[in-house]
Formats: sequence, C-alpha cells, structure tokens
Amino acid sequence: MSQLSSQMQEGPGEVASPPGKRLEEAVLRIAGNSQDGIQSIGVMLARLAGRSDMEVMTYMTIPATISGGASIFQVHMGTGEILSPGDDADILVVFYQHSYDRHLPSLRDGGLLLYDSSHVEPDNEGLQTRGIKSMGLPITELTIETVGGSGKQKGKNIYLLGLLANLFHFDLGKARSLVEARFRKQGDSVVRNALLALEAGWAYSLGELSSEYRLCPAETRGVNKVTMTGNQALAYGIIAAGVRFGAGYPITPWTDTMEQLRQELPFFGGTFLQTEDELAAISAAIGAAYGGVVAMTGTSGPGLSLYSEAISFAVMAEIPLLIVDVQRGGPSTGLPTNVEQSDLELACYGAHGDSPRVVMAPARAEECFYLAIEAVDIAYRYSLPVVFLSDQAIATRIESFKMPKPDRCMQLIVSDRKPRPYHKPYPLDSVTRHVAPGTRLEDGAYPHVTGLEHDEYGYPSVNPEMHTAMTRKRHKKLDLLASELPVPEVDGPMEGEILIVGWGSTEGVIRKAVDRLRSDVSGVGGLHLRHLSPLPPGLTEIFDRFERIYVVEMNDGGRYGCGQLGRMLRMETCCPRIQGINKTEGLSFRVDEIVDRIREPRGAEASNVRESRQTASLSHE
Amino acid sequence: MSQLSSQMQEGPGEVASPPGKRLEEAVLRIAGNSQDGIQSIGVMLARLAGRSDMEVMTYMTIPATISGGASIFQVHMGTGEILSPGDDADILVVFYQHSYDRHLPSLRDGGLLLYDSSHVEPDNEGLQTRGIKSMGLPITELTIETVGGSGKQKGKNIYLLGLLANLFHFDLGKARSLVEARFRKQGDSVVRNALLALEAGWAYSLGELSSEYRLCPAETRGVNKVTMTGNQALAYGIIAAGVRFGAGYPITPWTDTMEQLRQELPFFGGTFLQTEDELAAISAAIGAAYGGVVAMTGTSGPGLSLYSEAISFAVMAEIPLLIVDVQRGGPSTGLPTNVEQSDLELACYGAHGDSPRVVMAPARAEECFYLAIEAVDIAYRYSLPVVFLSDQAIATRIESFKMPKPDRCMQLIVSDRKPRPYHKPYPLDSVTRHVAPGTRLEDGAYPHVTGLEHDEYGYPSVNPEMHTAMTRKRHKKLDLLASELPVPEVDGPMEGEILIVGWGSTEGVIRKAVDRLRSDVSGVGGLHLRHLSPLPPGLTEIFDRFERIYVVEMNDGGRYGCGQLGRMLRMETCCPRIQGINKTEGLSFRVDEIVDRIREPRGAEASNVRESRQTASLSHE
Amino acid sequence: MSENLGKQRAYPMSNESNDSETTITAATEREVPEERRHRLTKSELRADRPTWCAGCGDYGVLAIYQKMLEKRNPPHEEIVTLSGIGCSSRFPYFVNTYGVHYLHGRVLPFATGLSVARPDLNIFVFVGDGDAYSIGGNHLEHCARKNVRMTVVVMDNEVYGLTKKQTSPTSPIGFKSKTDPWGSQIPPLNPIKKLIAAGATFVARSVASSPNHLMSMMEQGMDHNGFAVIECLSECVQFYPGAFDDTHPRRGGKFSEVPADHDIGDDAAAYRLAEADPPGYFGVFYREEKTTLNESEGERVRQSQRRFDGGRDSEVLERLMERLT
Amino acid sequence: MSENLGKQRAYPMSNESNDSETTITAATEREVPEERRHRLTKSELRADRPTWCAGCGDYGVLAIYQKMLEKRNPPHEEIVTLSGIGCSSRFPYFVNTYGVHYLHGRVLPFATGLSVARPDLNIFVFVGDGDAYSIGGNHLEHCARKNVRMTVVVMDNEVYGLTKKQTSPTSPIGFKSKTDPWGSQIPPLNPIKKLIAAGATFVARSVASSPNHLMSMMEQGMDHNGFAVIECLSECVQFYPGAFDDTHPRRGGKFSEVPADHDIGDDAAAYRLAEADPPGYFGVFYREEKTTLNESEGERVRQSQRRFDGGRDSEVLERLMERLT
Ligand SMILES: Cc1ncc(C[n+]2csc(CCOP(=O)(O)OP(=O)(O)O)c2C)c(N)n1
Ligand SMILES: Cc1ncc(C[n+]2csc(CCOP(=O)(O)OP(=O)(O)O)c2C)c(N)n1
Ligand code: SF4
Ligand code: SF4
Ligand SMILES: [Mg+2]
Ligand SMILES: [Mg+2]
Repeated sequence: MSQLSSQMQEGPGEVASPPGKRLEEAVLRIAGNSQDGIQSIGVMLARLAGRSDMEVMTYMTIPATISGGASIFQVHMGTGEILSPGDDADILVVFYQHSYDRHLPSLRDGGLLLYDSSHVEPDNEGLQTRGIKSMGLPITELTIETVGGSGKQKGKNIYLLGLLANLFHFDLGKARSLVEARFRKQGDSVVRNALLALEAGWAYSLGELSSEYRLCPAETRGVNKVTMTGNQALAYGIIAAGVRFGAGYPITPWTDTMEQLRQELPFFGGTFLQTEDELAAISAAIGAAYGGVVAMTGTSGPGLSLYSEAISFAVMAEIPLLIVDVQRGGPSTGLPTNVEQSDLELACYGAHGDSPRVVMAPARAEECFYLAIEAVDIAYRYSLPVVFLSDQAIATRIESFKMPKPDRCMQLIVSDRKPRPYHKPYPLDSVTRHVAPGTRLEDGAYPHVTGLEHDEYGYPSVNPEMHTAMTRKRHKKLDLLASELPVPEVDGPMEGEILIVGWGSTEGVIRKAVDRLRSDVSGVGGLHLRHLSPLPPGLTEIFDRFERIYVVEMNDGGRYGCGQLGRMLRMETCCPRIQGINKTEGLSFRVDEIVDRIREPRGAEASNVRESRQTASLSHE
Repeated sequence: MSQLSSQMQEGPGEVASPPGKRLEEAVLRIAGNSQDGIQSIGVMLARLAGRSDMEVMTYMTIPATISGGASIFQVHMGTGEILSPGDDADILVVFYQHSYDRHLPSLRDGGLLLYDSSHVEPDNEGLQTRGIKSMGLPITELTIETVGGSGKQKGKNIYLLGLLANLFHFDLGKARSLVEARFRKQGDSVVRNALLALEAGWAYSLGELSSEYRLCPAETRGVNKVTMTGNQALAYGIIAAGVRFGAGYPITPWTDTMEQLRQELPFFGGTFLQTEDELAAISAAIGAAYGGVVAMTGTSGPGLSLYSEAISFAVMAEIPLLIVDVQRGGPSTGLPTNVEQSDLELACYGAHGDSPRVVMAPARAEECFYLAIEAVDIAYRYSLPVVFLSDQAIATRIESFKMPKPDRCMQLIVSDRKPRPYHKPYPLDSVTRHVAPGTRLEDGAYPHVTGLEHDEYGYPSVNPEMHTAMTRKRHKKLDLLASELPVPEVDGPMEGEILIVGWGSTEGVIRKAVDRLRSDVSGVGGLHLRHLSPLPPGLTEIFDRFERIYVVEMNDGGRYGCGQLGRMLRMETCCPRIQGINKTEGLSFRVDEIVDRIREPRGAEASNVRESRQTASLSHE
Repeated sequence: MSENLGKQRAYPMSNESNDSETTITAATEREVPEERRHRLTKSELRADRPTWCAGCGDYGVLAIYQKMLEKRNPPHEEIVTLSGIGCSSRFPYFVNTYGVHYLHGRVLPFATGLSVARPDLNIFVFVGDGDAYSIGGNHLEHCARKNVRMTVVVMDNEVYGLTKKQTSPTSPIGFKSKTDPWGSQIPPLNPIKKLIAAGATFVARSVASSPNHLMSMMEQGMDHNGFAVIECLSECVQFYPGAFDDTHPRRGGKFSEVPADHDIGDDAAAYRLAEADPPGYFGVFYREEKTTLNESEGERVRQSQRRFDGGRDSEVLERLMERLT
Repeated sequence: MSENLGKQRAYPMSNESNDSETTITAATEREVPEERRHRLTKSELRADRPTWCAGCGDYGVLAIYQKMLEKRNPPHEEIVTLSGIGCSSRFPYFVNTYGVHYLHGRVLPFATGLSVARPDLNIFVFVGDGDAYSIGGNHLEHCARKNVRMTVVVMDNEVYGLTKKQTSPTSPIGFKSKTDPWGSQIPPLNPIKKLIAAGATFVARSVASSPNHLMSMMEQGMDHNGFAVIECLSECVQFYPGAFDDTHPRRGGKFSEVPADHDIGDDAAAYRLAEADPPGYFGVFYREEKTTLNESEGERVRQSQRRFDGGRDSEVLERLMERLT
C-alpha cells in the first residue's frame, strides 16, 4: 500500500519549484462502467504520468461479457520504482453509486474521494470517521455543458482526465498532445470536442486540494520513457528478437499482441497470419521456421493445450520456435479475462514422449521486451522450442520503462543460404543447425526433417542405440543451457529465516512484501525466477541457507502444500521446507496477503490464501 | 533368463506319465520375416500352451514399414509364474540366414537351434563351442511337399507349429482345433491344407530331441485360462467396466483395441465410433458421458497430446471419462511400433490450468482387464477423467491368465433418470453427481455444464471465492482418492538396502531382477505402482526404510538422474536417494540390464542403461 | 489384483440388474402420450437475462428458439441446448433446458456422441461463424456426411464477436477488422456450398431479423430426421453493424426467398443457387432423407444383440472370452 | 535485465547487417538464368528405396514426380517435398529433395507457413486420403480458400494403409474394413466437390496407373500460381486391391476424361461433373487465376515498408515505440 501522506516531503529545494508538499507516489482508482471509457482515461493518464517522468503501473478489470459492465482502472504512479499496481487507493474516483459501494473499502483511511455528484450520494459520516476527504463533481453535467449532449459519454472521461491532470500538476500541453493523438483518426470535430472537455476539466477549481497532490520530480528525469502494456512490450520484443513470421488464432488475453504483430511485422518485411485454428497456427510457424525465417506463435491456455502435438514435433525435429502463452484463469475456458499462473506444468510437460523444451517467464512489461529477445536467442542457440509464459496481469497492465535502444538490442537472425559441401543436421556431439531449403548442397544429398526418430542425417531410424543417443541429446541441450545460466540473485541477505520465491507478474508485490517483512523478521530474501525449465543452477544451495521457503503463485496449492513451481522446486531440490502461498481468485496478490500469510503460518495443507470452508473437507455424497 | 537344463526335474511321480526329464519353463524365439506368418504361429503356440495349462508370455517385434521385413516372435511358457517374455532363448528357430546371424547371440549356451535347411547354413564349430545343439529342417521343402506350391508361404508356419507342438508334447487334438478355428472363415480347403501341414510337422521325426523338451504339468492344472494380448484384455476390461460408448481414431498400437470394441460393444448394446480425428473422438466420448452413458476414448502418444484441451474441459466440468493411452516411442511420431513409458508427464500434467486427474497403469495383460474396471469405477466415484496408461509391450504381448468371471466382476453403471425435485450438480462439499438429460427436474430449473468456472448450479461465475473453492474441490478429489488407496505392498522385506520401483509393463522383469539380486544383496525389495496420480499413501515411509531407491523406467534419465516417475517420486517424497535405471531403446528391459546396473552403480547422471558416448557431452558446434 | 475387484469397488449408483438403461437403440419415435405432456410455456424456458449487447441479432434467434419450443412442445427434460465458444455460444445460459457450453469448435463431435448414445433427445446446437467454419470446419463436414441427428443453427455475424473484431471465414473482402485493418483480402467461405458438398441432408438459410422465416426454417430443421443446418445471419451491432442491411427491405435491402421452382432434392441446383450475389437467397436449399448415423449404429446394435439372443451382458462377455481359452 | 541483452546473447549466426534475407516478397518469378541450371537428372532425385508393398500404386506417383522434376528442371535446392503421416506420406524419403515428414493431418498449415515465408520455393505436398480428408480436412478447405501457392497430391487409396485397413472418408459404402467388418455404411466424401466448394483454384483428378495423364495433371498443378490439388487414385494392393479396376480399360474399366466442352472456369459445372457415378471423370475440373495469399501478404509488406521508406529495422522499431512515450 502506498502511504500517501506519511511520505509527503518538501520539494528538493529547487528555486523554481512552487511551494507546497509533494508526493512520492499515489495510487488512483477510477471505478465506473466499461462503457464510460474508464480504460481509455486510465491509459492516457498512465501515459501522461510516463511522459512526466513518473514510474507507472496500472491494473484494470474487464467485464466478462461483451456488452460491458462494472469496470475499474487503477494507476499507481510515482517517482521511485513502482513495483505493483498498488493494493489500496490513495484517491478513488467513482462514477456511480454501485462503484462507490463496491470500491470505497479499497480507499485507504485518510484518502481522497472524488465522485460524480449527479449519480453518487456518499455517506459523509462514514467518510469522516475514516478521515477521508471527499469532493463531489458534477462530471456528467459539466461535460454536457461543455461538449453538448451527443458527445456526453465520450466527453466525460476526457473531462475527468483534465481534472486529474490538474490535480497532479501534470503539464497541460502534454495532455493535449495525447488527446489529439488519441482522436486524430476520428476527425477534427471530435478532436475539438475532446480538447474542449479536457480543458474544462483542467479549469475546474480544486480549491484547497489544488496543492496537495503534486508529485515529486522523478529521479529519472530526462530519461526517455515508454508507457505501454505488457502485451505491447511483448510485440515489440518479438520484433526486436528478430522474429519475421508469426501465426496465431485470436484468444483473450493474447489477442492484442497478435493484432499488433499482424499490423506491424510487415514494416519489417515480416508477416503474421491469422489461421483457422491453433493447430494450424503452430504448424505454420514451424513451417516458416523450417524455411529459415525466425518464427513464433502465440495463444492463451486452451491454445497451448492444442499446441501439444506440434510442440512434440518441434522438440523431435529440433526446430527453433518461440511459443507465447499469455496465461489466464483455467482449466478449460475458465476465467478468460482473469489472471492465473496455472499453465506452468503444461508448458514444461505437455507433450507426449520425452519432450524437453525451455520455459521462461517475464516479471514485468519491460521484461516482455527483453526476455522475448533472450527466448529467441535460446531457441536458436539450442535449436528447440521455447515457451514464453506471460500472464493476463502483465499483458494488460501498463508500465513505464526506459525506452529500449533498438540499435543496441535488436537481434537479426538470418539464415545463411550460401552453398555448402554437405549437411548433417543432427550431429550427436553438437547442437543441431538446420539449413533452409534454397541452400545448395554440393554433395547433392538433401536432408529430411521428420517427427520419426532419425539418425544424424535426419533419416528415420529404429536403431535402439540411435534412439537412446538422440533422446539424450535432446535432454542434454537443457543441461547445457542450465549450466550456462547464472545463479539467480537473492534480493536481500544471502541467508536467513525466510526466502520468498516467485515467478511472473508477482515480482513487484513480492518485493514489497519482502521490504515490509524486513521490519520485523531478520533475514528475509526474495528470489524471482525467469527461467523455469531448465531451472537455473544453485537453487539447492540457496534454499539450504534459509529456514523457511515460500513459493508465491497464482495457482492451486495442490497436494504438497505448494503450487506448480513449488512442486517443481521440490523435485529440483528435494527440499521439504517449501511451502506455497497460493491464490486462485483470478486476481493478483495484494502485498498484505503475502505478508499476513508469512506472519501467521498455517499448516502446509492450507496454502491457499483463502481456503474455502465448504471444500475444507470433501466427501462422497 | 530361464535356465532350461539346470531346472530339469523328474515328473511328479504320476504313474501314467512317460519317463524322461521335464522342464519348468522354456523360452522359444522364432525369427524370420513378418510375411512368413511368424506372428500367427507364435499366437497359436501361445494359445496352445495356455490350453495346456501353461503360463505364457510373449514378445514380438513388428517391422516399421507396412511391406514387412525381419520379425521375431518369442514365447516364454512354463508351469510356474511367468513374469517376462524372457531374456535369452532356450530354443531358437530361424527361417533365413539373416535371422540366424542376427539372433544366434540371443540363444543361450547349451540351447537348441532349429533352422530351415533350405535357407540357413550354420557355423557348426561356433555352435559346438557354445554347447548348442542344432537340427536342420527342410521346412520349406517339406511344406511344399505336403500342401503344394501355392499354399507354401501359408503352410510353412503351420508345419512348424506341428513340429513344435510335438517337441513340447502338447496335445495334437488341441492344436488341431486351434488351427481349425483360425482358418474356418477361409473355407474348407484352406482348413484341410492347414491340417495337412500341421500333422506333417507333428509327424516329423525329432530323434533324440523328442524326449528332451517335455514341460512339467502345470500347478494350475484344471484352471480355466484365457490367452490373449494386453490390448484384447483391455477391450474386455472396458466392456466389463460398464463402458457402453467409445470413440477413437486409429493409431498404433492402440488400434486393435479400438477395432475390437467397434465390433464387440454392439453385443452389449453399446457403440464405438471411428471419428475424423482425436479431437472429435474425445469430444464424442465426453458428449456420451454427459448423456449418462459410460464412455471412453483411446489413443497412443500423439493422440493424447491432442486430447489435452478436452481433458481440461472434463476436469472443469467434472465429467467421468476413461481415457486410454497405449504408449509408444516418442516424442512426436517417434517409434510407432516400439515400446516406451514416456507419456507419464503428459498424462499427469498435460492440460492448461489446474487440471487434476487420475492416472493409472497396468503391469500385465490380466491387469488391463481388472484395472480398466477400477479406472471406470474411480471415474464415477470422483466424477473426473482417468487416464489409463498401457504401453506397446503390454498391448502386443500375449499372456495366459485365469479366465475372469464376468458374472462376478462385471460392473454396470446406469444413469438414473427418474424425476427429481431439483439438482445441484457441483456442490462444494461433496463429490459431483451429474444428472443426464431426460431426467425431469420438478423445480423446472435445468442445469448447465460448462468449461467456464461456475457456481454450484453450473452457472458461470467470476466470483473470486467461488473459483478458489471450485479449484480446491477439483484438487481435493485426488486427495480423497489417495486417502482411500491402500499403502502399496513391497515385494520382499519391509526394509533393507535396495528398493526397486517400477510401473507398467516392466513388472515381471523387475520381479525377476529382485529375485536374482537376493542371492547376493541383503534386503532387496520391489515396489510396483499402479496408481501414478495421485500416488498411493506411505511412499515416504517405505523409501525411508531403504538405502538405495532405484526407479526402473523406459524413458530418459532426465536432469535429476531419474525418469518421469522417478521425478514425480522426488516431488512426492523429497527423497534425494532416488536413482533412475532408464532405457530408451524402444525395447523392453532385460533382467540382466537391471541387475548389472544395480551391482555396478554409476553416477546419478548416467542413469540410462547405455549412455551414448557421443552425447555424453554436448557442445555448441 | 483380484477378479472380484469390479464388484467390490462398484460405483454407488451401479445397478445389479441388467436392464441397462444405457442400451443404445435406433432413433426412437419422439412422440409421447399427450397426457404426459405438460405444455411448455415460454416463461419456463426463460433463464438468465442475455448478456449480449443491446440490438445484437442473437436476441432474435433466442426468441424464435423459445417460441418454437413452446409451439412444438417437446418434453422439457428431453431438450438439450449445446454450444461452442463465442458471443452466440453463450446461448445455452439464456434458455432453461439442459445445456452445455463446450469448447471452441468442438461441439459438433460432442453432439455426435450425445446423439448416438442418446437418440431419444432433441439436440440443438448454436454456434458462431468462427466456431462452425474456422476452428470447427472439419467436424461440420464430417457430421454432415455422417448425417448425425441434430439441429444446428450457425449464428453468422461475419466477424469474431467475443474476441472483439477479427476477420472470420465469412467476413467479406474489404471488411476492416483488427487483424485486417486494411480490409480483408481473402474470399469468404460460402457455407451453403460447403454444406451441400459435404453431403448435409438439410441446408437452409435465414436471417435473425426475419422471425417468421427463421421460425419456419428452425421448425423444418427440428423435423428433419438427420443433420439439419440453418445458416442464420445475425448482426453484430458492436463490430459489424449494418452487415445485413441488404437483406432488409426496410433498410433498402431485399429478402429473396429460394425460388418456388427450385428442386430441393438436387444438390447441384442448390449449389448453383448458393452462387447468387449477396445477400443471396433465403429458405431451404437442400433436403434429402437418408439413413442417419443413429439409425445405422442402432441397426448394428440390434443385429449384434440378436447373435446372443438376449443373453445377460456377463454371459455374452464370457462367451466372447471363451474363444480365447 | 539489461537493455543490451539481445546483443550480448546474440545467436552465433546472427548478422549485423540489415540486408535481411528473411524479407518476404511476393511470389517471385521462378525462372533462373539458364547458365545456373545444371540439368536435374532422375538419378540425382533418387533416394532411399521405397518401403511400399510391391504393386502399391504409390510407386507410380513417385515415378511421375521424379520424371516431372527432371523434365521441368527447377533448381534442385528449391524443391521441397512435404508430407503428413501415412504410407503415401513416406514419400519424401524416396525422393532426394529437401523433405519434411510432418504430423498427421497438419502438413498443409506447415506448407502455408513455409510458402508465405519463402515464396521462392517449389512446394509439393503428398498426403493420403485419411490425412487430407479426415484429420486434415479443415486445413485443406482453408488453404484452398486462401489460395496458398503450392501443389498438393492426395494419394487416395480409399482406405487407411499405414494403420492397416480402417475405413477412410473416401471408402465406398459396403467396403469391409477392420472398423467396419460388416461394410461401411457412411456415404464417402466427394473430394472434388469439397475442393470446389471450398474455393480451390485448381482441382484435378487422376489415377496412379495412368502415368501420362498424371504427369499432365502434375505439370499443370505445378504451373498453377496458387493452390493446386490433384486427387490421385492410388491402389493399396494390400488392403483394398482392385479398388480402381473400374478406371482401367485393361481390367474391364473405363477411363473417361473430362469432356472437352467442360468449362473449367465454371465451378457449378465442375460440381455437376463431379456427381458422375464411379469411377467418374479424370482431368482438370476447375481452374481459376486468383490473387494468392503469397501475393496479398507480399503486397502488404511492400506497402508497409514504403511507409518507412527503407529505414533500418532498428530505426523503424524506434519510431514505432516513440508513439508510446
Ligand atoms: C481453443 C480456443 N481458441 C480460441 C478461443 C477464443 N475465442 C473465443 S470465441 C472465438 C471466436 C468468436 O467468433 P464466432 O465463433 O464467430 O462467435 P461470435 O462471438 O461472433 O458469436 C474465439 C476465437 C477459445 N475460446 N478457444
Ligand atoms: C495424430 C495422429 N493420429 C493418428 C495417427 C495414426 N495414423 C498414421 S497414418 C494414418 C492414416 C493413414 O491413412 P491415409 O492418410 O489414407 O494414408 P495411407 O496410409 O492410406 O497412404 C493414421 C490414422 C498418427 N500418426 N497421428
Ligand atoms: S459483440 Fe456483437 S455478437 Fe457479441 S453480443 Fe455484442 S453485438 Fe452481439
Ligand atoms: S499397405 Fe497399401 S498403401 Fe501401404 S504400402 Fe502397402 S499397398 Fe501401399
Ligand atoms: Mg461470429
Ligand atoms: Mg489412404
């Protein structure tokens, strides 16, 4: 939880800066209906903060039905490192009574409530008890006044954007240019109306509030920042990784990465195909990769299941391929718009036969960019499929991070099609290198690629020793990779009482929990894993140095009191002290859920943050 | 290895029995081309032995191409318990020089060689050094003589059958009736020719050999026995389990179970459909199960991968379903006609989301029958999908076992469609019971079944607590089952130096290895698991009592020096003393491979019985 | 491992008797005695309020389905409403019958298993164009060829609704979706041609905005003994508004019924009729009485059971296994 | 996590320059200067001895493929022979070209990816009837509709060969397989109708036992700029001997070529022609010149690249990301 008032401080003594208190960070939650453009105002606010040198992380909920419904957008911005979208809000904006009723509990004591006075009647007494300041704004009415009745719905959120920009002392010019860019395509009159609404909001008198929510100047002032969702960062990372062919089928929350690649890969001479289904998507990607073009496919949960057979082919034929899975709530159709980290086992084991492959997971949007580059690099260095496990939280939240430098990190992987004397695709003693069709082989013997077991030339073989050797070789690539990975770094002391292990989108909350626990526990460390298969070296030694090991995951606590990574770590380290902290609510962890669970440890059985009383014991009827 | 001569003994003193030595068991290998009807003579010989109260186990190799090629059939028969198809042969029959060259090493010293003198020229000196007796038979010529040129190919194997029946002192009448049944459909003249060949073979003078290969009377004399392959036993088990709907798509080695079910389920009022692909097969089975008809689907490796998405649905919707996977060599198309146990991880983890399901594996053909019944029972008791992992070795080998008593073991599961006041399909506190369409619900509210997360009535729910509770519930069913399973029994002492753990078709060789090791190691136990997920209770305690734990599997030794079950056991028990004995040659274990590996332990890294030198270390080129 | 295992572990619901209700019989007469029939009312068929966007064409299909069920009055508990995944596929939640919301593209095989195992049910399937023609295209073809008894309504909005505007196999050339912002370039699939070529025995075309016509198509589909498909245009007001204005006289379009002289038994004629420029014809393009899969499999069961003339299952199994002694 | 990571970990083969050879261009002219062309000989195309049964029809298809390649003489390294799984699909091992033996039913999407990524190659696909019409039926349809450039030969023996005699979608009614020992009851799929309805732009029919005819079909298929399918009857002597005797004049059958007056641009006429009783007609049923997927995607690349007129990839990426500062 960000502590708004407790962390107020004076400006850093610059002469030019106006007087008044400044905040290090603020969590703002806007609650309304998805039709109100909640998402669009949130995105613009996040980008405005990013352009104002802030760190940003956002969070939103999407109604499960297409026709819309209640929705929130939360923006956490600040001048230090922002690790999570925030637990409780410092400022809450509510459009409707239902938004007020549902979200008031998430406003911290002493926070600020802004509400649309045309729709909301707050309980002023209750607010006072909790020390909450409140301010009613006739948002709807003022917007109608400004832009006229027809533009009402559209204008409302822009009006609020102006008002909030003023509240946080952002630059009006930057806000204007964002709004202009947003509506440019819809024509001049729309832009005009939007700017009208923005400025009207900006001009609204905030009274005494006007000096209270000024944010500190950022540490990273002057650093060029981008502000985008994890899915956008992933799309750019895929491009930067050198991928020039992609194929996929729409599925939430993967879809927008796919849409972006479809639109932007052609700028790089590449192509992205929407196929008839996932079986075709991964097969097309394997076909392109065979053709010497760096290829990827992406999906979410159900699609990864459908990929299984083809993944097994890519393992057998040793085809380099990037496979993205943006995880969502499962199993089956599950909770398509909610977050979960429950595809890990599938990613590691989901294909018949001995099918070793690499699995990696980014911890934040920025890593979606850089880790995609690393994933493709690994796919080519070891000639195998790499599964990249993002999740709905990373995919949809907006973060600001330092603008990558494409001229320094862009990877170009070009298949060399110069003639060669001969080619042996599957040597037993070194990593496979494929040669793409179009390459003349001077000995005139062209190789095969097959899903059957084969000899070093790719020709089918049922020779017992050959199968043993080839199976070993495919496994050894993982051993080789593991040996080349660095021992992961522990955040905190190298030994102590508690080690909190995590993967994926929970990194920020875990780091905050580690910080929070440091106040009363000696020796708390955090360990966040990006490489999940193979796991990096040194884990056994690290675990040996801590008394209690907690593995924080958004999946079920399973049979051993820990979740999917926890169980893999049990297998890796044989360490019986691993306990899970698990959550399967379709929502990200809150910092306090982790902290509380560690302060009041329960039996290993009850590793889920909230154990349902009804299923505590299950019986035959 | 069966020791033919060392175990010779006198007849049990019955007056009527002719004089001479008797064998407890014999391993016979016939080597030729698949076109010679090798398989068919082997099957008839196995059945003849079964009818003669022998225990039998067979083994054969199938050429990888449809046009045929070298093939062997091995029959191990005897009067005690027969645990494996045998390592080395006591008697070798070879049709061609290539069969001779390739298989002579598998004939034990002191054994008997029979060869077709029209095609084979043995190295008599070499034979003598090894104490091998040999006898040339003009099989081809004699058959031509007997049944005429045109029936030549067909007759050759029947001629040999007669000869061998005589050698082992089987009953000619029983042999005749088998041959008659085999050829009945092809018309009288074919039967006549076959009987001619059989009797000609029988009449061939064996000289001094005639009294040497008489088998002991069986302990189980008088017990009614069936002799069949694991796939046949599985088909009958599926029927006995109460399954009345099946759907599948052809794939080796699953196909013949499917063909049998397609032909025989209608006798029981059931139906088996050949679908357009595996996705349709499992979906059709789920549809029928939803309709209240006990249903199954089956496949081999690649098909199980394709089932993943639908398995995840069956988990979510809690549909009882039997899913058979007859494993073969993988990954991908792999080694379709060879054995491997490498689909275990897929069976346990291969579906997106938290998808707990039950996984079981039979150890022998007889268990294919009884375990199928148990699997369906579990599917219904816990309302979930059960994966039944057979393998190519069990599927194709012939075993004789006590005729099951259908009137005592047949399971009938009938959906009760009497009207009910109301129905709540997914209660949180007890196991799900579905009600099939056609059942009138008096409150008029009909339930939904969905792949979305849902509430107790099956209605979609994104409620965070509901998802937690339902996810827990689906996991808890496995906990409940595990708590109801018996602690598995150790074959041998309850503590000691060595415990050999296995699963699936390797049971017999492991038991033989345990027997063999007992001679020089104190405290050797065997543990064979049928329940693989959830694992049965008590394993940690059992492992604690042994110094070294070996897990014998036909899959790769992986990253922790053990295979797929070994790794699951590491996860289950956190026992670091688990070592793997692994083989990925597409062939079953030999007893000596296990024994040798335990007598000369190597580093944990090298768990494969034969480590390829080339891949011992792998490098980037 | 005991031979008694099956019995020992018998499932609580299992039944000692051999009067297995699971016996598969050929498509049975669906008529039930009148006195058993409580007349279904629309309100009994109403379930959750649809979550579709206001104005979505799918409301029209739902209303007609409920109206038709009310009119045709099958036993309530024998109606099963199935779907895949998509906006349209949320259908089962909005009607109070046995309902299954299965996987994207796979509901037809699910329905096949259900239909063959339970020929006594009235099975209706509602799917979108993406579900039926993209990911599920193969199953549609094989169900048609096998003539599995069920009624399928494809709610074709020519776009992916639920995933928010991607190109579907029926999106016309030039349609601007998020995956083809420059306009789709691929010729759309012609569902009628596809179905006729696949051997479907009942193929009709309608539009959600013409309730009477749709009602007639759905009734005929329900009456058809076999695999009946109704390709029903249903507007997605969110992502492809106005897509079917050309079928709507009030919006300047034209609703052309299949010409009266069309021979619905001639598949090549039906194929040619399906060539008409958009918006094309509406009505029944093709109908044929053919053995259903349900009938041929039912006949197989009858013939097989005759061989053991009424033996108990356990006796039959014993006799089969005896061949292997 | 460093921003230099990509570069630090650069793949050994990666290339500093931006002259990416992976650039996708529209279908390029396949002609290469005569001097570059060493004339391909049949012996250079010969690979492993086929493992098919003696007498299998597939030998005939292989011989014609090799003969055609020899005659048409494309650069050896630009020929790719692809297949699925089945007896027929062992094809790539028996011809010495770049070859892929992919998964059962999925080789067409594999070929789609390859064809779009590498429009410079000559792609040939050989699959069986089970592979193409059963498990792979949907991909065939969508490849046809999208008009992906490649030549597909379906070696139709009307049975599953490799898995030893199960019913295939083209097995005729009454065919006795191991899954229908009493004779199949399901009407077979008509591949020609299916392909035409799906929008395939080149549809032909031949038989492995008529080498000259097959050669002509395959040459025309190779020349077709788009998705060309040749449905080629090829006898399985093991499991369905004599299946195509009726096409063979010497075995009392009749080989009827597509009538000279057939309009190959009229899909409804082609559809009607495909109705003929077995053994039906042989020849080209339908042909149409249409934009290929390769062309439309290539055009998209050209137009998109124009927007950044020739900027290096890293500059283009920078400019795209700048929109999100
Ligand atoms: C295996 C799988 N792939 C993709 C999806 C995502 N998905 C859900 S609905 C849908 C398509 C929706 O289009 P359509 O079938 O036309 O239905 P509509 O929403 O238009 O009614 C897709 C791609 C999924 N749920 N499962
Ligand atoms: C996913 C999958 N399912 C099933 C199989 C088994 N299988 C191999 S080939 C084949 C069908 C062979 O028939 P067809 O395609 O007609 O080829 P043919 O052998 O007749 O040439 C099948 C079902 C497989 N390899 N993979
Ligand atoms: S998005 Fe389209 S199809 Fe979906 S409910 Fe809204 S209008 Fe209907
Ligand atoms: S089984 Fe049939 S298709 Fe296969 S190789 Fe033999 S003849 Fe040819
Ligand atoms: Mg649609
Ligand atoms: Mg075939």
